[in-house]
Amino acid sequence: MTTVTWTSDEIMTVTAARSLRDGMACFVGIGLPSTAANVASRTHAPDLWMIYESGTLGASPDHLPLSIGDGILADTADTVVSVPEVFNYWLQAGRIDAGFLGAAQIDRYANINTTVIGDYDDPRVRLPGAGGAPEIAASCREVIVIMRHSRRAFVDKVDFVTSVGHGAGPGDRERLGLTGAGPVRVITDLGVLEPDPITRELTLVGVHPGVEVSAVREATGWDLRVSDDLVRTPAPTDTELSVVRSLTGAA
Amino acid sequence: MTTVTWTSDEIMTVTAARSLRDGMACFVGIGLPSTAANVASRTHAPDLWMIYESGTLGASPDHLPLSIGDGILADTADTVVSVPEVFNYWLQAGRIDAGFLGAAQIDRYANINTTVIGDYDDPRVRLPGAGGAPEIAASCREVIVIMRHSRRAFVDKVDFVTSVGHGAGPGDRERLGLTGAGPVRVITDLGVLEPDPITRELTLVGVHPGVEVSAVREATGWDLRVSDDLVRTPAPTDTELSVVRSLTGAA
Amino acid sequence: MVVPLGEAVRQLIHDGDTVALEGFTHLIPVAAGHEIIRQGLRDLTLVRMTPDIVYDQLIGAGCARKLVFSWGGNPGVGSLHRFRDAVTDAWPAPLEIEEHSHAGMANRYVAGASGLPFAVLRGYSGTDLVENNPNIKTVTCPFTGQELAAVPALNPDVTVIHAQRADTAGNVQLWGITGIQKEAALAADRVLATVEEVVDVLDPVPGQVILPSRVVDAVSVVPGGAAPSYAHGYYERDNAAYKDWDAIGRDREAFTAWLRELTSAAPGRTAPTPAVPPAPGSPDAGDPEPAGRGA
Amino acid sequence: MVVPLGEAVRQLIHDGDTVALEGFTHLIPVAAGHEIIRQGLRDLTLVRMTPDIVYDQLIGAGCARKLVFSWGGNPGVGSLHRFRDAVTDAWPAPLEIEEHSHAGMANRYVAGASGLPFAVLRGYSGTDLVENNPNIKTVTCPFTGQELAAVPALNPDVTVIHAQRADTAGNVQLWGITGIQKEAALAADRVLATVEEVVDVLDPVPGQVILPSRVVDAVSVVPGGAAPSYAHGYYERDNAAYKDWDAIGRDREAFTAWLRELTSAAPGRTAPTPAVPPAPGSPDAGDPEPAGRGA
Repeated sequence: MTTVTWTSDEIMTVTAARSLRDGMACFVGIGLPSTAANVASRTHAPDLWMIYESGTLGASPDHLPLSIGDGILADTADTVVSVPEVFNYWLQAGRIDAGFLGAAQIDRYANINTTVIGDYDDPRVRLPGAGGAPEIAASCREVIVIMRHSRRAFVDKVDFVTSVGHGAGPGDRERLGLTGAGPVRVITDLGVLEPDPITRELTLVGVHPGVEVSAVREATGWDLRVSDDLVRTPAPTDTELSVVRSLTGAA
Repeated sequence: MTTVTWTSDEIMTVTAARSLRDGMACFVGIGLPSTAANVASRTHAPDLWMIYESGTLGASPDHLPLSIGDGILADTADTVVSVPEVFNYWLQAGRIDAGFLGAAQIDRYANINTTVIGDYDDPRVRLPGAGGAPEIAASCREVIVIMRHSRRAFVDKVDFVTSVGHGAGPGDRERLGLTGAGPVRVITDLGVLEPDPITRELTLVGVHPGVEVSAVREATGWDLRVSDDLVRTPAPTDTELSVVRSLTGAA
Repeated sequence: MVVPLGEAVRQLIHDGDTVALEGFTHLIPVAAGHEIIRQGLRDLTLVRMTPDIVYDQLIGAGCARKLVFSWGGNPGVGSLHRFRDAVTDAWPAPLEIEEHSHAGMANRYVAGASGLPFAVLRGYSGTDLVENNPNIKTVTCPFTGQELAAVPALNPDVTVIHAQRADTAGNVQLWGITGIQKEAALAADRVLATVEEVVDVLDPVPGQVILPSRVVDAVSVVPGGAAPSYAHGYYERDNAAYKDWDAIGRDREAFTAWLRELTSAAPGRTAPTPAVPPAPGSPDAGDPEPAGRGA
Repeated sequence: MVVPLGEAVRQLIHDGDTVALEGFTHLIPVAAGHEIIRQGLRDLTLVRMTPDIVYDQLIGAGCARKLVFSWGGNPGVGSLHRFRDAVTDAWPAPLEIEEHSHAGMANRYVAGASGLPFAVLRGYSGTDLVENNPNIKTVTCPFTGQELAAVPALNPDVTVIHAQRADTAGNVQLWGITGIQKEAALAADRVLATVEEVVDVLDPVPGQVILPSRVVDAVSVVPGGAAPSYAHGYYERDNAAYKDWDAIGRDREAFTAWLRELTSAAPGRTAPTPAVPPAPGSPDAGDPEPAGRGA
């Protein structure tokens, strides 16, 4: 048994940060995605170009914002544009390399629900809704999903498709006219899932230190396939952890 | 015979200036329209709000610009917006009260040609083209045309409809979905024409001091109707003339 | 042009109106929202891309019949519990909803500001939003044959914004994150701007948006009128107040107490002190919240 | 990123390309246009809302196969005689034209910048532009049934602009009348910006447009590169040069002499002295020019 010296949020954050390549334009949401992007820009990706949907292009906040519209984002941005402009001229035009999304539910084809749990007209739980997620899922060159692993969240079929992942399988994104590649990776507190190159079904490709495959399968609401090339996530480095903790105030 | 103590451009300019009411938002082109609007704002219409298609909203230049994009317009404007914004958010949205247009040709229904003389594919004279005129003619609440009177310019049918006046007569603007009232007045160096309320045909409603109706009919390429209520343009006042001349450098 | 807030709301907003109080995290017209609650307006169709706690308050106070929106949450904190309660349990009144994506809403305002009946975008394709919203259709490009999404123009009866400054003539100036306010204002029949201050001359500021006075119907001076959101250059976002709202909004009784305090306060009062202390720990820990999106 | 103009033009612009040199009276990339002439580029489809004297020069020099535009004139002066000569007498080469209104062109760039295949506007209805341009069609609003104009997106191979400044990272800053440059740049595959100067840090300026370096392919430092148009904050518009062009452009021999001088000048030279004196009086007095419209 591994001695865990980091939290599940920290391993998710570090793994997500590693998914970003230097020089990318990254559409950043609040919470773990913002932390992950800021970790990346402080470690291996100093030229990561962060866009928040409030219209701040090239923001480099010195602390984590609570909202996507905090003043620190405008203060540090290369430029601030209007909301129509960020969605039309930047996102829809295909200028964003990577987008981060969270989800209340995700299904085996990485379709995402952030709208309702239960029936739309008589919901059990009403969630905040779509925001910019449908367009991020449609138009970013690639999408990275970050969310905690549980059977309640990883479901065979989402209650509501807020944002399209890989639809019902191969060819669906093209048929729907979605220009980006869609979700290329789902990072959880247990491991990493990626769509199978052929079937587009989410497949376990990595587990975090100390996590058993059986635990991941147990936390997934469908019969999760496991890659032949399963890897174990390298432990967070001291540098990564100290950057994460300096940002989250957990230092 | 009246002793003419002003030029034909000056009487046109003064008459056009008088057509503008205080507080109007006026879409201004270069040349006589710009002079007229600036005369109005310096005489009876101090709150005239001048928009130039370069995106300068509320410009108040201290001298006449040569182009619609001179620096003096940006320097004195309430705000400068982009070209898509001036056309979409301001003109198309119906926020402009009055637009000034010139023309190479105008016909009896006040349709305007600024594109070609002769055949489009083999023109005798190639003119600058549409610019913003089609939208000004379509969307300003009212349009005022300023041009010199001649048989070559006032034709039964324009060679090319660049901007729609009253089409082929009553009901055409509505049928074409044009939101503004169209040309309400044509001001020339000889007099003033307005569309007949019923037939929409341009009718002579005023002649400038010293001008005979026969001269106007002679200079018009169709059988020009004359209003029963024909008026004679009041002579330019000393104030009007001195303002015009201070602007045009003819003082 | 410059009138007290109570008078401006009375003149411009009426029962049954479609009202957009816009602001994208920054410059949210909170004080104007509270005045709407105080005046007891009813049957409003509330419109906003990112309805947050002031919309939670308006909904909880029973002002709204319908909400048109794209993301309804407490930015960085979690859900809006008055909104949830209205949707799932019709408390205090049923709330009809029409929901879009951000790009859909933004382009609806753009079409509204442009005098067009609809806007075209790449979006919605394959989502369940389409079948639950009759205001999402498709249109075919006449040049390429591509099918794209179409949404109708949004033209509120009234748009309310908060800005840093106005001049005495009523020209309004805002800067920092300017969001969708320009389009929301230009799309509306009537515009109310609350401002931090009125000045003689608006010195130009980088990144500014100017709304010329001819598109503004009333300006009301309300210093702090965007709190607990912020006014760039004037005051910071009160993140604690957003976190504190969670416990109040979560509980009908706590909310009712908060509402009683708001409506008994003198007009012009911008925000009451939270009536209950925030709950200890992370109240949203058990909720299936999306982790990845803020407002 | 920062390269000499000759090199930038060689790298980014090729025979047969669709090239937009944009600028709405202000910040016109004249020096870049002259470099295109010097390099002898051919078969270009030239695009611009307001082709003015530098387009007259490019057309007269035989660089263009086609012109896509909305108003082709010498702003405040009159017609473009090289443009006229090419259209009416195919000199020095036939010139195909595709013409729009300003709103049509502006919205074509907006669609291009937005990754949409077409744009919708109220326009063209009832005009003869429709029947002479296959790129003007209609589309029906799926909500109201209204018929509106549709124009295809405009996506130049290369957009060339002139701006006041860039920083060493290649971020470009322009202000004053910013026209259509942002959309024209974002719509293009490649972007060349000539600038008055390169600075370490771009101090914010009211009314600025920033083009982030990731959408700019090359920056060339060309002080005075917009003359005889102007660069707000740097130099004024040379109105006399526009007036003087009339006599040169009107006459094939005078133009040919002007062209010879331009092409024999050292690269980087921004504008030759007029080769002939301007004609006395108003040269356009006999022309049926529209009196009411500028650029």
